[in-house]
Amino acid sequence: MTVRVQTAPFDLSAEVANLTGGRTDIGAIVTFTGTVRDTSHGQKLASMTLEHYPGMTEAELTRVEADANVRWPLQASLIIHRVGTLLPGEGIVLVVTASPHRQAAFDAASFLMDYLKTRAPFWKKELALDGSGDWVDARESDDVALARWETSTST
Amino acid sequence: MTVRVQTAPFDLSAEVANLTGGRTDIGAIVTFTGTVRDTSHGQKLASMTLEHYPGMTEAELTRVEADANVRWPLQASLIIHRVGTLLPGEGIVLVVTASPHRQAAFDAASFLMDYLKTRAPFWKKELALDGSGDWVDARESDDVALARWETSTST
Amino acid sequence: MKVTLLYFAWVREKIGRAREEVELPATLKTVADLIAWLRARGPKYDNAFARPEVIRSAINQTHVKQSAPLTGAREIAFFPPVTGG
Amino acid sequence: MKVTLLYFAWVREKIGRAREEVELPATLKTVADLIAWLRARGPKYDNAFARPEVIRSAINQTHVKQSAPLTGAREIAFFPPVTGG
Repeated sequence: MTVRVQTAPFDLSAEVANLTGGRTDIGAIVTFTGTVRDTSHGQKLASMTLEHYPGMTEAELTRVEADANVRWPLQASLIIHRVGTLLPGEGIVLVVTASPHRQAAFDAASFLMDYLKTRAPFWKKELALDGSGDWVDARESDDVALARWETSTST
Repeated sequence: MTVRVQTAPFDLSAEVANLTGGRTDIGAIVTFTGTVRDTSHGQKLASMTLEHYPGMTEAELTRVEADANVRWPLQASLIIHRVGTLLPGEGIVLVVTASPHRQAAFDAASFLMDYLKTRAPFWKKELALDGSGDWVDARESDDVALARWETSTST
Repeated sequence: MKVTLLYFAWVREKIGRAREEVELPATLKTVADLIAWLRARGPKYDNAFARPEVIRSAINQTHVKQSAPLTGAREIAFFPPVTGG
Repeated sequence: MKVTLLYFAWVREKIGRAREEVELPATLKTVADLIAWLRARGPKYDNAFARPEVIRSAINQTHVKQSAPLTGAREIAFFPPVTGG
Protein backbone atom coordinates (compact mmCIF):
# COMPACT_ATOMS: atom_id res chain seq x y z
CA MET A 1 0.00 0.00 0.00
CA THR A 2 1.47 3.29 -1.13
CA VAL A 3 0.05 6.80 -1.41
CA ARG A 4 1.88 9.76 -2.94
CA VAL A 5 1.00 13.38 -3.68
CA GLN A 6 3.50 14.97 -6.05
CA THR A 7 3.99 17.74 -8.60
CA ALA A 8 6.20 15.60 -10.87
CA PRO A 9 4.81 13.41 -13.67
CA PHE A 10 4.63 9.65 -13.08
CA ASP A 11 5.82 6.82 -15.33
CA LEU A 12 3.40 3.92 -15.67
CA SER A 13 5.92 1.12 -16.31
CA ALA A 14 8.29 2.33 -13.59
CA GLU A 15 5.51 2.51 -11.00
CA VAL A 16 4.13 -0.92 -11.89
CA ALA A 17 7.65 -2.41 -11.88
CA ASN A 18 8.33 -0.86 -8.46
CA LEU A 19 5.12 -2.33 -7.13
CA THR A 20 5.13 -5.80 -8.66
CA GLY A 21 8.60 -6.37 -10.13
CA GLY A 22 10.26 -9.61 -9.11
CA ARG A 23 7.01 -11.02 -7.72
CA THR A 24 5.68 -14.21 -9.27
CA ASP A 25 2.50 -14.67 -7.20
CA ILE A 26 0.48 -11.92 -8.91
CA GLY A 27 -2.05 -12.81 -11.60
CA ALA A 28 -3.67 -9.51 -12.53
CA ILE A 29 -2.55 -5.87 -12.55
CA VAL A 30 -4.98 -3.05 -13.32
CA THR A 31 -3.90 0.53 -13.79
CA PHE A 32 -6.08 3.61 -14.10
CA THR A 33 -4.64 6.87 -15.40
CA GLY A 34 -6.72 10.03 -15.34
CA THR A 35 -5.55 12.69 -17.78
CA VAL A 36 -6.24 16.38 -18.36
CA ARG A 37 -8.66 16.85 -21.25
CA ASP A 38 -8.27 19.80 -23.61
CA THR A 39 -11.93 20.77 -23.50
CA SER A 40 -14.36 21.53 -20.70
CA HIS A 41 -17.99 22.51 -21.31
CA GLY A 42 -17.09 23.40 -24.88
CA GLN A 43 -14.19 25.65 -23.88
CA LYS A 44 -10.59 24.92 -24.89
CA LEU A 45 -8.34 24.63 -21.86
CA ALA A 46 -4.86 26.07 -21.50
CA SER A 47 -4.13 24.30 -18.21
CA MET A 48 -5.56 22.88 -15.02
CA THR A 49 -4.32 23.69 -11.53
CA LEU A 50 -4.85 21.28 -8.65
CA GLU A 51 -5.00 22.51 -5.06
CA HIS A 52 -5.12 20.12 -2.11
CA TYR A 53 -5.25 19.98 1.69
CA PRO A 54 -1.79 18.74 2.74
CA GLY A 55 -2.03 16.20 5.52
CA MET A 56 -5.71 15.46 5.11
CA THR A 57 -5.15 14.37 1.50
CA GLU A 58 -2.63 11.72 2.48
CA ALA A 59 -4.83 10.66 5.42
CA GLU A 60 -7.92 10.24 3.20
CA LEU A 61 -6.05 8.41 0.44
CA THR A 62 -4.55 6.06 3.01
CA ARG A 63 -8.01 5.39 4.49
CA VAL A 64 -9.47 4.71 1.04
CA GLU A 65 -6.63 2.38 0.13
CA ALA A 66 -6.93 0.51 3.44
CA ASP A 67 -10.67 0.14 2.82
CA ALA A 68 -10.01 -1.40 -0.62
CA ASN A 69 -7.52 -3.81 0.90
CA VAL A 70 -10.17 -5.01 3.36
CA ARG A 71 -12.73 -5.56 0.60
CA TRP A 72 -10.52 -7.31 -1.96
CA PRO A 73 -7.53 -9.68 -1.77
CA LEU A 74 -4.99 -7.19 -3.06
CA GLN A 75 -1.30 -8.09 -3.23
CA ALA A 76 -0.23 -4.51 -3.91
CA SER A 77 -1.82 -1.12 -4.46
CA LEU A 78 -0.70 2.38 -5.29
CA ILE A 79 -2.30 5.81 -5.53
CA ILE A 80 -0.39 8.76 -6.98
CA HIS A 81 -2.13 12.13 -7.31
CA ARG A 82 -0.48 15.16 -8.81
CA VAL A 83 -0.96 18.75 -7.69
CA GLY A 84 0.08 22.04 -9.24
CA THR A 85 -0.43 23.15 -12.83
CA LEU A 86 -0.88 20.49 -15.53
CA LEU A 87 -1.27 20.74 -19.29
CA PRO A 88 -3.85 18.91 -21.45
CA GLY A 89 -2.73 15.31 -22.03
CA GLU A 90 -0.79 15.08 -18.76
CA GLY A 91 -1.60 12.44 -16.16
CA ILE A 92 -3.41 13.68 -13.02
CA VAL A 93 -3.91 10.48 -11.08
CA LEU A 94 -2.58 6.93 -11.20
CA VAL A 95 -4.15 3.98 -9.41
CA VAL A 96 -2.60 0.50 -9.57
CA THR A 97 -4.02 -2.69 -8.07
CA ALA A 98 -2.56 -6.21 -8.13
CA SER A 99 -4.38 -9.39 -7.17
CA PRO A 100 -4.38 -13.10 -7.94
CA HIS A 101 -7.80 -12.55 -9.58
CA ARG A 102 -8.69 -10.17 -12.37
CA GLN A 103 -12.11 -9.10 -11.14
CA ALA A 104 -10.72 -8.14 -7.74
CA ALA A 105 -8.07 -6.00 -9.42
CA PHE A 106 -10.66 -4.31 -11.66
CA ASP A 107 -13.18 -3.72 -8.87
CA ALA A 108 -10.61 -2.40 -6.40
CA ALA A 109 -9.20 0.07 -8.95
CA SER A 110 -12.68 1.30 -9.83
CA PHE A 111 -13.57 1.61 -6.12
CA LEU A 112 -10.37 3.55 -5.38
CA MET A 113 -11.18 6.03 -8.14
CA ASP A 114 -14.81 6.46 -7.02
CA TYR A 115 -13.80 7.07 -3.40
CA LEU A 116 -10.87 9.26 -4.25
CA LYS A 117 -13.09 11.49 -6.42
CA THR A 118 -15.62 12.11 -3.65
CA ARG A 119 -13.46 11.99 -0.51
CA ALA A 120 -9.90 13.15 -1.17
CA PRO A 121 -9.52 16.93 -0.69
CA PHE A 122 -8.38 18.06 -4.15
CA TRP A 123 -9.86 20.93 -6.13
CA LYS A 124 -9.38 21.64 -9.82
CA LYS A 125 -9.29 25.08 -11.35
CA GLU A 126 -9.41 25.27 -15.13
CA LEU A 127 -7.69 28.03 -17.07
CA ALA A 128 -9.34 28.48 -20.47
CA LEU A 129 -7.42 29.56 -23.58
CA ASP A 130 -9.33 32.87 -23.46
CA GLY A 131 -7.80 33.58 -20.02
CA SER A 132 -10.86 32.90 -17.87
CA GLY A 133 -10.44 30.67 -14.83
CA ASP A 134 -13.10 28.55 -13.14
CA TRP A 135 -13.24 26.06 -10.31
CA VAL A 136 -14.58 22.72 -11.50
CA ASP A 137 -17.99 21.82 -10.08
CA ALA A 138 -18.38 18.48 -8.33
CA ARG A 139 -20.46 16.10 -10.41
CA GLU A 140 -23.51 14.34 -9.05
CA SER A 141 -22.56 11.31 -11.15
CA ASP A 142 -19.54 10.83 -8.90
CA ASP A 143 -21.80 10.46 -5.86
CA VAL A 144 -23.94 7.99 -7.80
CA ALA A 145 -20.82 6.01 -8.73
CA LEU A 146 -19.86 5.91 -5.08
CA ALA A 147 -23.26 4.72 -3.90
CA ARG A 148 -22.99 1.37 -5.70
CA TRP A 149 -20.24 0.26 -3.34
CA GLU A 150 -22.45 0.87 -0.29
CA THR A 151 -24.71 -2.10 -1.06
CA SER A 152 -21.79 -4.48 -0.70
CA THR A 153 -20.48 -2.96 2.53
CA SER A 154 -20.21 -5.50 5.28
CA THR A 155 -20.93 -4.11 8.73
CA MET B 1 -8.16 -0.46 -32.43
CA THR B 2 -5.14 -2.75 -32.47
CA VAL B 3 -4.71 -6.48 -31.93
CA ARG B 4 -1.35 -8.26 -31.73
CA VAL B 5 -0.23 -11.82 -31.05
CA GLN B 6 3.47 -11.98 -30.27
CA THR B 7 6.16 -14.04 -28.54
CA ALA B 8 8.08 -10.95 -27.33
CA PRO B 9 7.36 -9.25 -23.98
CA PHE B 10 5.41 -6.00 -24.00
CA ASP B 11 6.22 -2.71 -22.27
CA LEU B 12 3.28 -1.03 -20.57
CA SER B 13 4.43 2.60 -20.87
CA ALA B 14 5.55 2.19 -24.48
CA GLU B 15 2.25 0.64 -25.52
CA VAL B 16 0.16 3.27 -23.74
CA ALA B 17 2.32 6.05 -25.20
CA ASN B 18 1.93 4.56 -28.69
CA LEU B 19 -1.81 4.45 -28.25
CA THR B 20 -2.52 7.76 -26.56
CA GLY B 21 0.67 9.85 -26.79
CA GLY B 22 0.16 13.36 -28.11
CA ARG B 23 -3.61 13.15 -27.70
CA THR B 24 -5.28 15.68 -25.40
CA ASP B 25 -8.91 14.57 -25.73
CA ILE B 26 -8.61 11.43 -23.55
CA GLY B 27 -9.73 11.50 -19.93
CA ALA B 28 -9.23 7.93 -18.71
CA ILE B 29 -6.85 5.10 -19.57
CA VAL B 30 -7.27 1.63 -18.07
CA THR B 31 -4.73 -1.15 -18.53
CA PHE B 32 -5.06 -4.79 -17.58
CA THR B 33 -1.98 -7.01 -17.44
CA GLY B 34 -2.38 -10.74 -16.89
CA THR B 35 0.75 -12.41 -15.55
CA VAL B 36 1.98 -15.99 -15.11
CA ARG B 37 1.58 -17.10 -11.49
CA ASP B 38 4.18 -19.37 -9.94
CA THR B 39 1.65 -21.77 -8.43
CA SER B 40 -1.23 -23.76 -9.90
CA HIS B 41 -3.43 -26.05 -7.81
CA GLY B 42 -0.72 -26.11 -5.15
CA GLN B 43 2.04 -27.08 -7.60
CA LYS B 44 5.04 -24.84 -8.25
CA LEU B 45 5.31 -23.96 -11.94
CA ALA B 46 8.50 -23.89 -14.00
CA SER B 47 6.83 -22.32 -17.05
CA MET B 48 3.67 -21.95 -19.06
CA THR B 49 3.37 -22.52 -22.81
CA LEU B 50 0.65 -20.85 -24.84
CA GLU B 51 -0.59 -22.38 -28.09
CA HIS B 52 -3.02 -20.59 -30.39
CA TYR B 53 -4.90 -20.89 -33.67
CA PRO B 54 -3.19 -18.45 -36.02
CA GLY B 55 -5.67 -16.53 -38.12
CA MET B 56 -8.68 -17.34 -35.99
CA THR B 57 -7.04 -15.74 -32.94
CA GLU B 58 -6.60 -12.41 -34.67
CA ALA B 59 -10.11 -12.65 -36.15
CA GLU B 60 -11.70 -13.32 -32.73
CA LEU B 61 -9.72 -10.61 -30.95
CA THR B 62 -10.67 -8.13 -33.66
CA ARG B 63 -14.36 -9.09 -33.32
CA VAL B 64 -14.21 -8.73 -29.54
CA GLU B 65 -12.51 -5.35 -29.78
CA ALA B 66 -15.02 -4.12 -32.37
CA ASP B 67 -17.83 -5.27 -30.07
CA ALA B 68 -16.38 -3.24 -27.16
CA ASN B 69 -16.09 -0.19 -29.41
CA VAL B 70 -19.79 -0.45 -30.23
CA ARG B 71 -20.77 -0.73 -26.57
CA TRP B 72 -18.58 2.04 -25.13
CA PRO B 73 -17.27 5.39 -26.43
CA LEU B 74 -13.64 4.30 -26.71
CA GLN B 75 -11.03 6.64 -28.15
CA ALA B 76 -8.41 3.91 -28.41
CA SER B 77 -8.04 0.26 -27.55
CA LEU B 78 -5.34 -2.38 -27.71
CA ILE B 79 -5.09 -6.12 -27.11
CA ILE B 80 -1.71 -7.87 -27.01
CA HIS B 81 -1.56 -11.59 -26.28
CA ARG B 82 1.67 -13.50 -26.03
CA VAL B 83 2.25 -17.07 -27.19
CA GLY B 84 5.14 -19.48 -26.66
CA THR B 85 6.83 -20.31 -23.37
CA LEU B 86 6.62 -17.81 -20.51
CA LEU B 87 8.13 -17.80 -17.02
CA PRO B 88 6.35 -16.98 -13.74
CA GLY B 89 6.01 -13.21 -13.36
CA GLU B 90 5.96 -12.55 -17.11
CA GLY B 91 3.04 -10.75 -18.74
CA ILE B 92 0.69 -12.93 -20.83
CA VAL B 93 -1.91 -10.45 -21.96
CA LEU B 94 -2.27 -6.67 -22.09
CA VAL B 95 -5.52 -4.82 -22.65
CA VAL B 96 -5.65 -1.02 -22.84
CA THR B 97 -8.76 1.14 -23.19
CA ALA B 98 -9.02 4.92 -23.44
CA SER B 99 -12.19 6.97 -23.13
CA PRO B 100 -13.38 10.41 -22.07
CA HIS B 101 -15.10 8.69 -19.10
CA ARG B 102 -13.54 6.46 -16.48
CA GLN B 103 -16.37 3.96 -16.11
CA ALA B 104 -16.43 3.31 -19.86
CA ALA B 105 -12.69 2.62 -19.80
CA PHE B 106 -13.04 0.27 -16.81
CA ASP B 107 -16.05 -1.59 -18.19
CA ALA B 108 -14.60 -1.98 -21.68
CA ALA B 109 -11.32 -3.39 -20.34
CA SER B 110 -13.17 -5.83 -18.10
CA PHE B 111 -15.44 -6.85 -21.00
CA LEU B 112 -12.47 -7.39 -23.33
CA MET B 113 -10.83 -9.69 -20.77
CA ASP B 114 -14.02 -11.67 -20.14
CA TYR B 115 -14.64 -12.18 -23.86
CA LEU B 116 -11.04 -12.87 -24.67
CA LYS B 117 -10.89 -15.58 -22.00
CA THR B 118 -13.89 -17.46 -23.35
CA ARG B 119 -13.66 -16.79 -27.10
CA ALA B 120 -10.08 -16.32 -28.27
CA PRO B 121 -8.45 -19.64 -29.28
CA PHE B 122 -5.51 -19.83 -26.86
CA TRP B 123 -4.59 -22.84 -24.75
CA LYS B 124 -2.23 -22.91 -21.79
CA LYS B 125 -0.04 -25.85 -20.84
CA GLU B 126 1.66 -25.69 -17.47
CA LEU B 127 5.03 -27.28 -16.83
CA ALA B 128 5.47 -28.02 -13.12
CA LEU B 129 8.84 -27.88 -11.36
CA ASP B 130 8.62 -31.67 -10.96
CA GLY B 131 8.55 -32.03 -14.76
CA SER B 132 4.87 -32.91 -15.17
CA GLY B 133 2.91 -31.04 -17.82
CA ASP B 134 -0.83 -30.36 -17.89
CA TRP B 135 -3.25 -28.46 -20.06
CA VAL B 136 -5.13 -25.85 -18.04
CA ASP B 137 -8.85 -26.59 -17.64
CA ALA B 138 -11.33 -23.92 -18.64
CA ARG B 139 -13.01 -22.39 -15.60
CA GLU B 140 -16.74 -22.17 -15.22
CA SER B 141 -16.27 -18.83 -13.46
CA ASP B 142 -15.12 -17.37 -16.79
CA ASP B 143 -18.45 -18.28 -18.39
CA VAL B 144 -20.26 -16.72 -15.44
CA ALA B 145 -18.18 -13.56 -15.83
CA LEU B 146 -19.15 -13.44 -19.49
CA ALA B 147 -22.86 -13.87 -18.84
CA ARG B 148 -23.16 -10.53 -17.00
CA TRP B 149 -22.55 -8.64 -20.24
CA GLU B 150 -25.46 -10.41 -21.97
CA THR B 151 -28.09 -8.59 -19.92
CA SER B 152 -26.92 -5.26 -21.25
CA THR B 153 -26.77 -6.37 -24.89
CA SER B 154 -28.83 -4.15 -27.13
CA THR B 155 -30.46 -5.94 -30.04
CA MET C 1 -10.90 27.61 22.48
CA LYS C 2 -8.13 28.54 20.04
CA VAL C 3 -8.32 26.82 16.64
CA THR C 4 -6.73 27.06 13.20
CA LEU C 5 -9.19 27.70 10.38
CA LEU C 6 -8.24 26.63 6.84
CA TYR C 7 -9.97 27.66 3.61
CA PHE C 8 -9.55 25.99 0.22
CA ALA C 9 -10.40 26.63 -3.44
CA TRP C 10 -13.10 29.30 -3.99
CA VAL C 11 -13.80 29.53 -0.25
CA ARG C 12 -10.18 30.64 0.14
CA GLU C 13 -10.44 33.05 -2.80
CA LYS C 14 -13.67 34.64 -1.53
CA ILE C 15 -12.39 35.09 2.02
CA GLY C 16 -9.03 36.29 0.75
CA ARG C 17 -6.88 34.14 3.02
CA ALA C 18 -5.84 30.51 3.32
CA ARG C 19 -5.63 30.23 7.12
CA GLU C 20 -6.10 32.06 10.38
CA GLU C 21 -5.97 31.39 14.12
CA VAL C 22 -9.14 32.32 15.99
CA GLU C 23 -10.40 32.18 19.56
CA LEU C 24 -13.86 30.57 19.43
CA PRO C 25 -16.54 31.84 21.84
CA ALA C 26 -17.75 29.06 24.13
CA THR C 27 -21.28 29.62 22.82
CA LEU C 28 -20.39 27.94 19.51
CA LYS C 29 -21.33 24.26 19.74
CA THR C 30 -21.35 22.94 16.14
CA VAL C 31 -19.75 23.57 12.75
CA ALA C 32 -22.99 25.26 11.67
CA ASP C 33 -22.68 27.65 14.65
CA LEU C 34 -19.15 28.47 13.57
CA ILE C 35 -20.26 29.18 9.99
CA ALA C 36 -22.96 31.57 11.25
CA TRP C 37 -20.40 33.28 13.50
CA LEU C 38 -17.91 33.64 10.63
CA ARG C 39 -20.58 35.16 8.33
CA ALA C 40 -21.11 37.93 10.86
CA ARG C 41 -17.41 38.87 10.67
CA GLY C 42 -17.74 40.77 7.40
CA PRO C 43 -18.97 40.78 3.80
CA LYS C 44 -16.18 38.51 2.45
CA TYR C 45 -17.05 35.79 4.96
CA ASP C 46 -20.76 36.36 4.41
CA ASN C 47 -20.24 35.96 0.66
CA ALA C 48 -18.05 32.85 0.98
CA PHE C 49 -20.63 31.10 3.17
CA ALA C 50 -23.72 32.56 1.43
CA ARG C 51 -24.87 29.04 0.48
CA PRO C 52 -23.77 26.99 3.50
CA GLU C 53 -25.30 23.82 1.98
CA VAL C 54 -22.52 23.68 -0.65
CA ILE C 55 -19.75 24.08 1.93
CA ARG C 56 -17.93 20.96 3.13
CA SER C 57 -16.05 20.87 6.40
CA ALA C 58 -13.37 18.86 8.19
CA ILE C 59 -12.30 18.79 11.82
CA ASN C 60 -8.74 17.68 12.53
CA GLN C 61 -8.44 16.49 8.88
CA THR C 62 -11.54 14.28 8.95
CA HIS C 63 -14.75 15.02 6.99
CA VAL C 64 -17.61 16.07 9.28
CA LYS C 65 -21.20 17.22 8.81
CA GLN C 66 -22.16 20.74 9.85
CA SER C 67 -24.06 19.26 12.77
CA ALA C 68 -20.78 17.94 14.20
CA PRO C 69 -19.72 19.31 17.62
CA LEU C 70 -16.60 21.46 17.79
CA THR C 71 -15.33 19.63 20.88
CA GLY C 72 -11.66 18.75 20.57
CA ALA C 73 -11.18 20.69 17.32
CA ARG C 74 -7.67 22.04 16.74
CA GLU C 75 -7.90 22.50 12.94
CA ILE C 76 -11.17 23.22 11.12
CA ALA C 77 -11.29 23.41 7.32
CA PHE C 78 -13.95 24.74 4.94
CA PHE C 79 -14.00 23.95 1.22
CA PRO C 80 -16.26 23.23 -1.78
CA PRO C 81 -17.14 19.64 -2.72
CA VAL C 82 -13.91 17.94 -3.81
CA THR C 83 -13.07 17.51 -7.50
CA GLY C 84 -9.88 15.45 -7.62
CA GLY C 85 -9.15 12.33 -9.63
CA MET D 1 -15.75 -32.22 -50.28
CA LYS D 2 -12.06 -31.67 -49.46
CA VAL D 3 -11.38 -29.87 -46.19
CA THR D 4 -8.45 -29.08 -43.90
CA LEU D 5 -8.83 -30.40 -40.36
CA LEU D 6 -6.90 -28.66 -37.55
CA TYR D 7 -6.35 -29.97 -34.03
CA PHE D 8 -5.17 -27.93 -31.05
CA ALA D 9 -3.91 -28.50 -27.49
CA TRP D 10 -4.70 -31.94 -26.08
CA VAL D 11 -6.86 -32.85 -29.07
CA ARG D 12 -3.73 -32.41 -31.20
CA GLU D 13 -1.62 -34.40 -28.75
CA LYS D 14 -4.07 -37.30 -28.55
CA ILE D 15 -4.51 -37.54 -32.33
CA GLY D 16 -0.78 -37.11 -32.87
CA ARG D 17 -1.01 -34.51 -35.61
CA ALA D 18 -1.81 -30.81 -35.94
CA ARG D 19 -3.49 -30.87 -39.37
CA GLU D 20 -4.61 -33.06 -42.24
CA GLU D 21 -6.48 -32.79 -45.52
CA VAL D 22 -9.47 -35.11 -45.84
CA GLU D 23 -12.16 -35.86 -48.41
CA LEU D 24 -15.48 -35.83 -46.55
CA PRO D 25 -18.16 -38.33 -47.58
CA ALA D 26 -21.32 -36.51 -48.74
CA THR D 27 -23.28 -38.36 -46.06
CA LEU D 28 -21.76 -36.12 -43.34
CA LYS D 29 -24.10 -33.20 -42.72
CA THR D 30 -23.00 -31.66 -39.40
CA VAL D 31 -19.94 -31.21 -37.21
CA ALA D 32 -21.32 -33.97 -34.94
CA ASP D 33 -21.46 -36.31 -37.97
CA LEU D 34 -17.83 -35.48 -38.72
CA ILE D 35 -16.79 -36.22 -35.13
CA ALA D 36 -18.52 -39.62 -35.26
CA TRP D 37 -16.83 -40.34 -38.61
CA LEU D 38 -13.40 -39.35 -37.23
CA ARG D 39 -13.82 -41.57 -34.17
CA ALA D 40 -14.29 -44.56 -36.46
CA ARG D 41 -10.89 -43.88 -38.09
CA GLY D 42 -8.86 -45.38 -35.25
CA PRO D 43 -8.19 -45.56 -31.51
CA LYS D 44 -6.31 -42.23 -31.33
CA TYR D 45 -9.24 -40.37 -32.86
CA ASP D 46 -11.67 -42.36 -30.76
CA ASN D 47 -9.72 -41.41 -27.64
CA ALA D 48 -9.39 -37.72 -28.58
CA PHE D 49 -13.16 -37.43 -29.15
CA ALA D 50 -14.21 -39.83 -26.36
CA ARG D 51 -16.13 -37.03 -24.62
CA PRO D 52 -17.47 -35.01 -27.56
CA GLU D 53 -19.28 -32.63 -25.18
CA VAL D 54 -15.95 -31.11 -24.12
CA ILE D 55 -14.77 -30.59 -27.71
CA ARG D 56 -15.16 -27.14 -29.23
CA SER D 57 -15.21 -26.61 -32.99
CA ALA D 58 -14.75 -23.87 -35.57
CA ILE D 59 -15.59 -23.73 -39.26
CA ASN D 60 -13.56 -21.31 -41.37
CA GLN D 61 -12.15 -19.77 -38.17
CA THR D 62 -15.53 -19.05 -36.58
CA HIS D 63 -16.85 -20.82 -33.47
CA VAL D 64 -19.74 -23.20 -34.30
CA LYS D 65 -21.88 -25.66 -32.36
CA GLN D 66 -21.67 -29.33 -33.22
CA SER D 67 -25.12 -29.08 -34.77
CA ALA D 68 -23.72 -26.67 -37.39
CA PRO D 69 -23.89 -27.82 -41.05
CA LEU D 70 -20.63 -28.52 -42.87
CA THR D 71 -21.79 -26.64 -45.96
CA GLY D 72 -19.09 -24.30 -47.25
CA ALA D 73 -16.45 -25.54 -44.83
CA ARG D 74 -12.85 -25.28 -46.05
CA GLU D 75 -11.14 -25.40 -42.64
CA ILE D 76 -12.58 -27.22 -39.62
CA ALA D 77 -10.84 -27.06 -36.24
CA PHE D 78 -11.29 -29.11 -33.07
CA PHE D 79 -9.97 -28.03 -29.67
CA PRO D 80 -10.67 -27.99 -25.92
CA PRO D 81 -12.41 -25.01 -24.30
CA VAL D 82 -10.08 -22.04 -24.64
CA THR D 83 -7.88 -20.93 -21.71
CA GLY D 84 -6.18 -17.72 -22.84
CA GLY D 85 -5.95 -14.41 -21.06
